[in-house]
Amino acid sequence: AGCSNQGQGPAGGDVVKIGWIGSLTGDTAVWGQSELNTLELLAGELNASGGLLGKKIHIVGYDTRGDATEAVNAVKRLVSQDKVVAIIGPNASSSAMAISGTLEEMKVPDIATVATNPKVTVMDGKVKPFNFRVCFIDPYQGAVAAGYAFDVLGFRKAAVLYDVADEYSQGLAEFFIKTFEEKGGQIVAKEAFKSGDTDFRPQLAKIKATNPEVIFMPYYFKEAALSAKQARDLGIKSVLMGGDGWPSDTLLEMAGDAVEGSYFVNHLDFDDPEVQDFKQRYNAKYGKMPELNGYLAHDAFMVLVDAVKRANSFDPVAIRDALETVDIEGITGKIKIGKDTHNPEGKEAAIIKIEGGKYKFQQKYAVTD
Amino acid sequence: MNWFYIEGVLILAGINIIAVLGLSLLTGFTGLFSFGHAGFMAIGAYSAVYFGERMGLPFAVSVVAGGLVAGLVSLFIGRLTLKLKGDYFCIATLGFGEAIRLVLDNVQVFGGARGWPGIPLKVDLVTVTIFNIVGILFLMFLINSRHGRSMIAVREEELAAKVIGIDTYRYKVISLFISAVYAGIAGGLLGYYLTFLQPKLFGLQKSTEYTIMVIFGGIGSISGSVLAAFILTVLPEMLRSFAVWRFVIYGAAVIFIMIARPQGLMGGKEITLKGIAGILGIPGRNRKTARSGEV
Amino acid sequence: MNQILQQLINGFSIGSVYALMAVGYSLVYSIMNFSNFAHGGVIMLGAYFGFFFITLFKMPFWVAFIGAGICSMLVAVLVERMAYKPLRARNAPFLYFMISAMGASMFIENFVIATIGPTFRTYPQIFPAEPFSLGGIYVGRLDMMMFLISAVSLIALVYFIECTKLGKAIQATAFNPRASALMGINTDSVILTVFGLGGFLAGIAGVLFGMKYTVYPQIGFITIKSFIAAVFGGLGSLPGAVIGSFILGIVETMVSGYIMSQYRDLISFSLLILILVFKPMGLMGKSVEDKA
Amino acid sequence: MLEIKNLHAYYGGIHALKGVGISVSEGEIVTIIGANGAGKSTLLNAVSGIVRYREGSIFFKGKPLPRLPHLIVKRGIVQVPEGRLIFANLTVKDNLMLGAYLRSDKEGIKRDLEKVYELFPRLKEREKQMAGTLSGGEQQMLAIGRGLMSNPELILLDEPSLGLAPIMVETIFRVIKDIKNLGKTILLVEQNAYKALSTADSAYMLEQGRVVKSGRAADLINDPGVKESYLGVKVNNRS
Amino acid sequence: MELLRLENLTKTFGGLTAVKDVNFTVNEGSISGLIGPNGAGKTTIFNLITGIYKVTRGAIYFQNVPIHDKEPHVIAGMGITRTFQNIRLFKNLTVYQNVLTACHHNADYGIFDAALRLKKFRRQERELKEFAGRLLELMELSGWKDKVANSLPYGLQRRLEIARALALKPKLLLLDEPAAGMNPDETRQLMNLIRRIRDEFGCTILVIEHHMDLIMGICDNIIVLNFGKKLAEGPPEKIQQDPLVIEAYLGEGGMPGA
Ligand SMILES: Nc1ncnc2c1ncn2[C@@H]1O[C@H](COP(=O)(O)OP(=O)(O)OP(=O)(O)O)[C@@H](O)[C@H]1O
Ligand SMILES: Nc1ncnc2c1ncn2[C@@H]1O[C@H](COP(=O)(O)OP(=O)(O)OP(=O)(O)O)[C@@H](O)[C@H]1O
Ligand SMILES: [Mg+2]
Ligand SMILES: [Mg+2]
Repeated sequence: AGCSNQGQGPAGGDVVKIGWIGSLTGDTAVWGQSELNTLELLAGELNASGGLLGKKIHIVGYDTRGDATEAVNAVKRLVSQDKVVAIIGPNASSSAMAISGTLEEMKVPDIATVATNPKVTVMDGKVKPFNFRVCFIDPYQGAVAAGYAFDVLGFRKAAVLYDVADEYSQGLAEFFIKTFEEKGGQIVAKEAFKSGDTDFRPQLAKIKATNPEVIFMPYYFKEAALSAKQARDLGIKSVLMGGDGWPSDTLLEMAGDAVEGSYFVNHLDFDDPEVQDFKQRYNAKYGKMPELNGYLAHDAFMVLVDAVKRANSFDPVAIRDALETVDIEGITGKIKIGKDTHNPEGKEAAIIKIEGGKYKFQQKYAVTD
Repeated sequence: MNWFYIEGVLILAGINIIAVLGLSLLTGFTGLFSFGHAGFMAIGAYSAVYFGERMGLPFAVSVVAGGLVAGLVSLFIGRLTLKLKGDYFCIATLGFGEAIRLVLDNVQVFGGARGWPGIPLKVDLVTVTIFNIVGILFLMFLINSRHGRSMIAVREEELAAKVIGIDTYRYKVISLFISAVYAGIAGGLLGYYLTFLQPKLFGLQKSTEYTIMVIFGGIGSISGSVLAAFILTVLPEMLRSFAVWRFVIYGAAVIFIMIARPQGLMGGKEITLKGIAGILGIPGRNRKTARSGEV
Repeated sequence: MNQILQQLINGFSIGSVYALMAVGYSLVYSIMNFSNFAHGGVIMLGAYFGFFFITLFKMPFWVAFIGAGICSMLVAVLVERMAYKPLRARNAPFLYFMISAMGASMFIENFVIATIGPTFRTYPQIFPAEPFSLGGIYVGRLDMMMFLISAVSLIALVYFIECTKLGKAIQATAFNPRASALMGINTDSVILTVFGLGGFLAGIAGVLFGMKYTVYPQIGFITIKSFIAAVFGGLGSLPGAVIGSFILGIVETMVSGYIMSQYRDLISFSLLILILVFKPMGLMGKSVEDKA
Repeated sequence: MLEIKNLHAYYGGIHALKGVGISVSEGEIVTIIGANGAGKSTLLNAVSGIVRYREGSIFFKGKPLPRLPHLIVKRGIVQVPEGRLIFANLTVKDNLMLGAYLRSDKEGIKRDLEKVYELFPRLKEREKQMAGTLSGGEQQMLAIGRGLMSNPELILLDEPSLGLAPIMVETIFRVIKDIKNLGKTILLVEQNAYKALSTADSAYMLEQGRVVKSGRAADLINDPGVKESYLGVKVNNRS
Repeated sequence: MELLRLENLTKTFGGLTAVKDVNFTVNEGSISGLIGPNGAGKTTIFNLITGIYKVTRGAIYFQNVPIHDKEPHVIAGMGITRTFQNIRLFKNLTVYQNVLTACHHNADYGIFDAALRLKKFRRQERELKEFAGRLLELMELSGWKDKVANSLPYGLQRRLEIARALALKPKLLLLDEPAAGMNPDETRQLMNLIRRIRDEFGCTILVIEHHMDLIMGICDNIIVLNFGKKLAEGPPEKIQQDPLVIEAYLGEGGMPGA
């Protein structure tokens, strides 16, 4: 039953639907809600300024609870019932991988926001025709963190604490260790916890005994804040380092001094004027700051708009073709989609340091290979 | 092209029905509570996909073999835990389910927590329907036999069951085994339908959802379990447009049905052909539904 | 040596968190004989109550603390009225209570997500953050408070249940409401008392938990650990629940600290099952032979 | 003292009491006899508030009786239920003390406890045993003792001799008379009709939810119909 | 012919000795009575014979095979079954289902016979159902066939328990106070029923009762327990006159009219 839509809204009228999936409930709801808010904000702005190819954009967002099974259902509904022309999201790699088959069957493109697992877009060396993304991938991020720690900060002894039940955390930990060891550094401890845990002192006490110079903590800000605080409580003085799960105002609020002097890898420089502009618009509408996912949803939307414009059509397959040649400047950096990877090629990471309770942009950093 | 979406939901409902059927035997008929069935599902799923994709067994064979692996594991688990009573058994299964997930999270050959993508899509509505029919018939026949009655006796009054010569332990083992096989098969089907596996899919939440379905449908009713699995799969889909309110409504609905119909949808009764005929006004026996075990 | 001591302290402090939650949970269990899965939800609400009382209404800490306890008590009572009482009226088996409790827990969690939102919230610093330090070993102030509060509430509860008339009435009601009514016990208000108490404990546990960690809609999930701890100790035994909590806390810590943190839960669960194999009713559970 | 009029009670579709009327005067022993399933227990349960009745009225000391069990106990009516319904998970002593739940006269409670122990020395021996592990007869003693502990004005006994050894049955009926001599009123349901009728002042015979005979116990005991169905044809040779 | 033999049977609960060095035998085809004051240990002996309690000391032989270390269901399989003093029916099942469940022993088809509805299954199942039906008729329960066990009057529940036990076609049937809650008329019917069961099923019966009419009326041999020990044994006439038994059990009033 693979009949695709021909760029017509349900009434054949002036509205074109764009789908979104992600978690509005469950333990990753914070990020999902931020994405949907962003898309609704952008769609509203676009509609106010005349819409896209003369049509109004309507965002249809469905909750997945972060569950891959639900994601498949949601996508099926989006493409067959709501007849969306393209889908943005999800943030979880698992969901993004689970929906590939459906996308291909229905020939509708998807632009993932923060799904960082390499296999989201490329499987067994073959690119998946309808999966795209705007974020860089786990190996890259892990390597950036390891490279920066080794080359720039000059650390030789690192410890890793990660969430064993979380795909993202496991991925980052793996690639950090790989790169760090390849460069000649030493991983003195590798400890794990499990999603939902709130106490990390046993692991930290063990890490403390190995005296690392840096502790890599590739997980989300809630756990990051808690573990940072507990690390300081145990008298650990090592530098802490994280990934793109860290950036959030909540981190600073929760962790306070504990994360002072820490570094993390980010998709963007928060001080960038364009970023500031978006932040303000978001805040004006929702009364709070966007989470990191908001910025990536923003760029996913930009990428989509660009593709539609260049395709000059709402035909999903035409959009897909145009997506393969996107090359724009997003707020998270330059996004040039690679034809063979469907990833934003050569997207630089931003290294941020926490100083004086603020995010301080250090430098753009890229590892070559 | 609504059908595409509906078909997807139906397939999922069918997969859930299989898992719930198994659990229904264990909880509904034998009276044992398990919060670890997602664990059996995970074992079934990973082994099925392993058999199918790494060892090249045909689809149906690998799914059934996956179910059997889950069953074998259940024999081991059962040996340790089936002597436990009530909530103690329940927590032991919970522990088991979580443990399975933890192991899978760590086993990198199967992709660890990052999952196993790229499984070919081999499940369609027809496959699921066939599995369902076989599953329902097997269970119905089993329940309406001396073995099924013995299981019900274990649920009702274990001591009395013993003195009328029922080897209660053995029936608990059998019941757990069969339910694990069902769960395993459901897992295999899920893997081949989602084309993706990840330990997170088989969390505690899934186990509890299935338990809710069994109770919701009514203890000791196969048709109730089927109906409940269907309704509770479809309900969240129908509520999809309520976004964040979806599971508020779902939770309220669960409470509501427990209060309004504490015996569950079917309350130990079964939908029978005779009963349907009665509703349609076709002459015959006047009873609308028949008690289970009486068919 | 230092490290072992530190780990032991860590274990105790994690154990007191579990214990604090387990006491309230186990109270309801020992009385009503079913796992009140809504307990986690009430704990979470307690954490929010305390948070809003302190940040929004600028209440002094102790006022907010007790206030959160009372509000949670009301919530627990409300849950009892809505989700359990109608079942009780029909003498439904415990399974139904459990499912109703799951529904309630789902409702509460998602209601909070839908209304307050999924964001994480942090209590302002109330007690000095620096832990006591004794020759390189660190003991958190909040940890000690939790330890004390769970100890005090345990003793008070055990006294209440074992030594007062109302306590006996509660046990009787749980065993057979109908026979209790024949003794002149107002079973309805007795059960409300139990849930009220459980709710109050959940509320203050929530505040402490929220202060120690953070507040978000899923924190109730951690009560699963106290459920496990209660089984460790023997269901229905309040001291068992507390002891089980400490054992679980220490085992988890020791496994993470000295064996392999990846398999922490695997090892604790295996230990649990091992204990149950030898002591099928947990460490302190009463085993009553089925008298025919 | 107790006035029951035209009582109708149902279990779902089963019409268990079909307009029963009974009156009990103060200081009397009134017995109700009837076959299995006649509705005797249902009647007692209706009085003590466990079974709801749809029609009819119950007056106690001239005032309508409340319908909630605990309020009824407050008014001074206690039931020793069929099947004992002891609290298996509590000790013997706890069970007895729960009988005195509504009382606060410490002295009186102590005195009554002594009295119960005197009546049933076995209970004193087993003070600390879990009630659930008592033998059947011991449980029955406990149930009766527990009822006595509430020091009621009207006591409803549902088959108190069930499962008791003959020698204990003697004791029980002696106790029933003793209770009466304390000025209490007793409504007694018994299968042991001969004993019941010889102990009671007046009697009612229930059949399928209806009162079919009533009168002075001494008269009923000689009634041929009663004799045939409830006293056994074989007249006892040793009594 | 001896069917059951207890040798120095002892059972303690913590410090309490409920049964102490009890010896007696039950002959095949007989109806034996087990009486004694409340708490004498009668039910405990049933629990020991049926394997529900583990024997502390001593031995139990059934057809000269030791059974005191066997599981309850194995013992039941050998042909011993019982009723309970506190009725333990499958409360939520119907009368018919209660009996049918207990019939399982008369069939031996396996799970796959059932799942595939093989011939063996169909034939045996038909036989089971016929047998259950006959049993209900014999016990005069046919009229209650589809009633839920829980809603039966007390007396009928007792009768149903007996019916359920008979479904096993037992060699030895243990009845624990079967006449409790019955009036004299019903008790008399029960006596006839017990005799008929012995004759028609050819089984041996051991009964605990406090209704002396019943015990004295149907028993060939009576064993009296007191404080866990055997106090007396013999035919009804002898027991009735035994001063020890009168003192400990029957009471001055002797046998009341029940
Ligand atoms: N819980 C119940 N549900 C349905 N029917 C019931 C219930 N309890 C009693 N009955 C029915 O109500 C009728 C009266 O029962 P009741 O228990 O009052 O009789 P009884 O005279 O006390 O008998 P017994 O001598 O056996 O104790 C019976 O037909 C019985 O089957
Ligand atoms: N599980 C147990 N734990 C402790 N004591 C027990 C247990 N079971 C029985 N007893 C005690 O053992 C003694 C014998 O009990 P049993 O039930 O055998 O008596 P019985 O002879 O059947 O009396 P009745 O005629 O009253 O039923 C009683 O005093 C009882 O309290
Ligand atoms: Mg009665
Ligand atoms: Mg007995």
